[in-house]
Amino acid sequence: MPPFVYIFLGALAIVSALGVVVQRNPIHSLLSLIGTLLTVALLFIAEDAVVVGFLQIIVYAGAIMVLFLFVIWLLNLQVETGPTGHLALKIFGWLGAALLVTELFFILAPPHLQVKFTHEPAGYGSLASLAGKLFTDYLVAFEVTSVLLLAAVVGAVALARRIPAAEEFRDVKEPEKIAS
Amino acid sequence: MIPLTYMMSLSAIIFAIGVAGVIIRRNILVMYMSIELMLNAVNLAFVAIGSRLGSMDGQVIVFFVMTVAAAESAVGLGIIISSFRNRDTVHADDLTLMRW
Amino acid sequence: MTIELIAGAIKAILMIVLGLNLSLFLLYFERKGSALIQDRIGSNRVTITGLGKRMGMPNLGIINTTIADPVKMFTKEDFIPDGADKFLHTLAPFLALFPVLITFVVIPFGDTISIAGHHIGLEAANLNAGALYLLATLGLGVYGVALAGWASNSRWSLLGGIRATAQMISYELAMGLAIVSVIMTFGTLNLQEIVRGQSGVWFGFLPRWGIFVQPLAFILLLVAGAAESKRIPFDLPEGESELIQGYFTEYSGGKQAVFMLTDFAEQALLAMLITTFFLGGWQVPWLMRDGFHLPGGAFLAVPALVVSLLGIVAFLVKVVALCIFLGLVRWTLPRFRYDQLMRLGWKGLVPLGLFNVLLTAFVVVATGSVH
Amino acid sequence: MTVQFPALALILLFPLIGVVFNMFFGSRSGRGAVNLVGPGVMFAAFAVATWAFLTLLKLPPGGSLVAPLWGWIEGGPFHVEFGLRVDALSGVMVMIVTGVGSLIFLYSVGYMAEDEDFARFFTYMNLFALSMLILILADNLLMMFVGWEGVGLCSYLLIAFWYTDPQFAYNGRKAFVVNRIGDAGFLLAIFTTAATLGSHGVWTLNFVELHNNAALLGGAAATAICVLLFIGATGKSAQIPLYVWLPDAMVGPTPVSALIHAATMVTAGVYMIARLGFLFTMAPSALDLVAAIGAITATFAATIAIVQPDIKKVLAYSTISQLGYMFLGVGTGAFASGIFHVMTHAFFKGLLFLCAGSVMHALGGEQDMNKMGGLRRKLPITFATMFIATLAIAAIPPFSGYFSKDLILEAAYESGHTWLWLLGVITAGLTSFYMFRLIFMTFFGDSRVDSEKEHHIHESPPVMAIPLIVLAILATVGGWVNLPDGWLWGNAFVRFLTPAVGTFKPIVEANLTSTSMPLVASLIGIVLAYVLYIRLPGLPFLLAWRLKAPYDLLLNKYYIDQIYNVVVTRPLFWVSYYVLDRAVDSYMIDGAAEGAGLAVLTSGQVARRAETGNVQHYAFVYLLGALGIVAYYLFLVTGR
Repeated sequence: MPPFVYIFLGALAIVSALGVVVQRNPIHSLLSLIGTLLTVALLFIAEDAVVVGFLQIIVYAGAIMVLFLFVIWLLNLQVETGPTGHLALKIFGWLGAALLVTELFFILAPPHLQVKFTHEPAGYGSLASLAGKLFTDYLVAFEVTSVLLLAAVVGAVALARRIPAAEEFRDVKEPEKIAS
Repeated sequence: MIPLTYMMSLSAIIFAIGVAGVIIRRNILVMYMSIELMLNAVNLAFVAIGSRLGSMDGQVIVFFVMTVAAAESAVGLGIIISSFRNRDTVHADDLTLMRW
Repeated sequence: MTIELIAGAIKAILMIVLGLNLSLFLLYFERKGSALIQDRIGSNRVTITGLGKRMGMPNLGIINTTIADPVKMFTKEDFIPDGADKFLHTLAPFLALFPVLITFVVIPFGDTISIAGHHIGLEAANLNAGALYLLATLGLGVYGVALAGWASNSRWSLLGGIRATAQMISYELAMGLAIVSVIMTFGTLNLQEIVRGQSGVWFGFLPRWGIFVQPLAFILLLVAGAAESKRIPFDLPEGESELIQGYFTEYSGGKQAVFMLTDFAEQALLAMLITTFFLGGWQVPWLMRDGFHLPGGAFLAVPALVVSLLGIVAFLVKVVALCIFLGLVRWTLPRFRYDQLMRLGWKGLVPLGLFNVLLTAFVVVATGSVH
Repeated sequence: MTVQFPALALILLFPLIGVVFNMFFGSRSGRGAVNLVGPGVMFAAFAVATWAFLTLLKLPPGGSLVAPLWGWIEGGPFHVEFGLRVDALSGVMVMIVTGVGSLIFLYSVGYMAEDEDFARFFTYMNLFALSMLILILADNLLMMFVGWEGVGLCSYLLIAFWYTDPQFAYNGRKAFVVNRIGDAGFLLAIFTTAATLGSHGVWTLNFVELHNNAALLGGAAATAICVLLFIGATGKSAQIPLYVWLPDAMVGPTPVSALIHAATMVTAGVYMIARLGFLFTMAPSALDLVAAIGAITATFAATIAIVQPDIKKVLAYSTISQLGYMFLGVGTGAFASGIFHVMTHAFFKGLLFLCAGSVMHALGGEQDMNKMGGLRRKLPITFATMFIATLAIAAIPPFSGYFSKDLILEAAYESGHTWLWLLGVITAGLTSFYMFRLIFMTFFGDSRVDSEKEHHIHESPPVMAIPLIVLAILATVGGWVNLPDGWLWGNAFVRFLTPAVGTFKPIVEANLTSTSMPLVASLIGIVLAYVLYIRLPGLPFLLAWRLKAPYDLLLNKYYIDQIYNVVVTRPLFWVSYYVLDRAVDSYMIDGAAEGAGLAVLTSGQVARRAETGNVQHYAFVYLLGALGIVAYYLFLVTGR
């Protein structure tokens, strides 16, 4: 794929990622995040990770993000009117992030990245090759993942379920009240 | 194929933006989205390096990361909902019951 | 290279236009077909010159539905409610339509055709991961309606949006499972390959179509697809008696037209999908590359180009027939209740789909081969 | 000759089944099942033991049966197996324990018939049997110690069986604590053995291997080990100075007294010394100590027994006295004679206790002999069997006690311990005196039973009577397995045991005087008892009044308990409370602990300010850490 596509997608990913962080409306943040996910998915496909790219769209953008959407609806979150965070944290957070990027740039400069490049084998990135890995080398992890998902389902239901007894703590806002 | 440095830099930038998002935004949901950003940045790095190594392992890891992210967001959002029910807020700086 | 690119572009545009035209046909069928079924006249007001009436023919309402209605819609005021998110409100209909349109490009509508030494496959994009692409774009369709519901700043819309989102997510699963079993049966993600896999006959007469291999998956895809396209009996999100118009209550004019177009396009897409997966796509029964091999040993030679064209025709015929069938369903069945809808999805279709996948896996492993 | 005999494990398995059954299902399954299982498993074990014993008899002398079960402790070169071994010595012991045990278990069914806690009782009893059999069948010191501790535990549990009475519970504790002192000695002996042998590169505690490598130990180490072992033995076998728990142990149910505190457990010390006889023969001074302590204990306890009014107390002191005999026997190097006395003692002392229990059963728990008398017509079986047992313990031929006691005293005389022999002879006279005093006070003369108990008196049910009769037969004929040289089969028992415990080499020739003296002393004792308690019943009271000081001294057991109280217990309590608790614990240990807590608290007060509860602060610190790590990595890869 021509480099300009990469650059365009990369720019789009960065801009939408920034959008996630800076937008005041959670829904807009979420849409930005979906945008990032889609561009990253396209980058995956460009990098011959076709199956994973489509899975990213199906699972991440198509399912997980809808879950976020539901939660935003459920909590009826509106545009944030006040400050979106503490000023000191904002300053130092951006500074820290900038420092992190700088450091990572230096680390990822090619001379230090000791990767032995090879050519991709035939069928690289196909469903068959992914499944071949999953069901041989990573079989145990794969099976354990199913248990993880089951646990997550049970956990999510248990957490989000409305327990009548918990209602009486609903109005407690101050920690002192609980402590006493 | 585009140089690896480009992909890694992109991954680093997205990751850093995610980090910044977690720290500067007090809305838990946005923090959560920022975490997803970080996960995606790492995924991107995996895929980029994997495709240059000709190894499927990177993609397999991405697959697992996605699965775990699905589980994590289900549970995490459940926590957010139940904490919102109890405290009527999604602001991280209001949820400080565990302080000294 | 260039010629392939150009051909691809042409095919894509062709396919999208085909989808939109099918939508128009469905719009017509929606009006007049329902009238036919419900024993009433239906739209009959607009004619160009009153020609048909003058000639003693009944007014078919073609002008009325295919020209007058869209024109009326696109010329109406484009209203954005107070307090709505203007950007998203405008974006939403296109966000809904876009995934459907780009899905059309992977549908194979004919066999490879040879023109001037160029072999051109009759599908806009011959993706190796076509089925995955399909699932991905279908999964994205949910955002249009969800954002439409949210951005309208209206309770009806929001409720409709929530309903639509939940419904689509739920039925996407069943749909995905149905498609997965088909993929397993044919052993490929490439839709063109899947269609090719359905060539030939069993027992000398029965076409090897997916519907005979995967009857359960066929029913699953039919039902889940109908629910996915939010048609009656699954039109809870826009249930008039409850939610006025559901998620596009606050839309008018062109944007509402786009939403309606999305609905019809989705229906057309569903018809194409079912055709591709279960009805042999462009396959004509008993027609090989060289001609008809009828049951009983009779052979009828047909030129290659005609064979290709016959394939395209067969594809269209199947799609239109399915569209009409779906319309019949739409005008025959009453609407579900929401809990019934969810129960059907999660307790009916998903377990069935899982069972079917399991069964398919067993059969595939047992026979040691795919198909 | 060593023969694999895996069935030995069954001997342990059966009591274990009994434990598990009675513990978990006993109270639910009812009295019938418990009464069946409790003694049943003992009879089963007895059957297996008999089988093993008969197999052993067929082997040439010095043969043994082994059943290595599994490796137990594997620590580098040091290894301990969980293995069972039956040679002549342990064969005899296992026969005694399972045989006499079975009879006492059977007796218990009748004795505990009215107790609510029968399931617990049989749980403990089965557990005791299991522990005792582990002790006996063990093929190494450590496993023996397991059994040793197990029987101590069961002894404690059974003494305090009726724990609702604080005094009973206290007595149980006392037994336990006193036993612990001895156990510490045993444990130290094991450590010393392992360490000393280990320093020579022999890492083992197995008896056979110990025997083969005993020469490596050297005299000093052997003496130390033997003294320590003997401390253990004094605790378990109630010798001076650790005998004080045994008289108090009589508060337990009488079958317990018969089984544990007369027939089996208290002889464990004797068994242990006999088992390790090869060590003791290497340490003559330790052996002399054993003999001396044994003889002194025998006389000492016998004098106390003379005046005790409590029937079980008399028997308790009698037990201590007889154990003294056994130690005298093994202490002179005639291990076989000690074990022989263990066997005959198990028969007649078990019988005596069971008879006492029968009397008490008849009298509704009465133990004071001043409130008995004239019972021989009302309890004919009990009287007859008890009389036989008394003849046996008084060493009247041809009853069993005669042969074993005679053998011990002969060994004492022949080994040159004339003073100890003299003490033994005196004790023989005292023994027959107090035993016939017991018989006369209980069964002869006028009835002094409380009037309301008078008409309740009844002979025990068959389930109790049968063990009495069987034991009476054994008490009569049990000694015949070892007749004096030249008679019939001669000293078959000693010959049988000799390969297992070694031979006894006399240095002084026995003569007619020395062999007849014990018998004479016994007869004098009987006549004296007859005179004092039948002919002149008022004379004992007159004597007690005229000789008040010695009488009180004896009645109060030489005030040993009081002396221990003042010398040992009180100072211990004082030190524990005022020094250890008040000073060391409260100020030093608590101070250190609380000081540490205070330090943590204070620093926590300061440091907790960092815990703002805001996740983002934590996340930021996390980021700083990540930055640091990445920076370090950066430094590593770039290097400059």
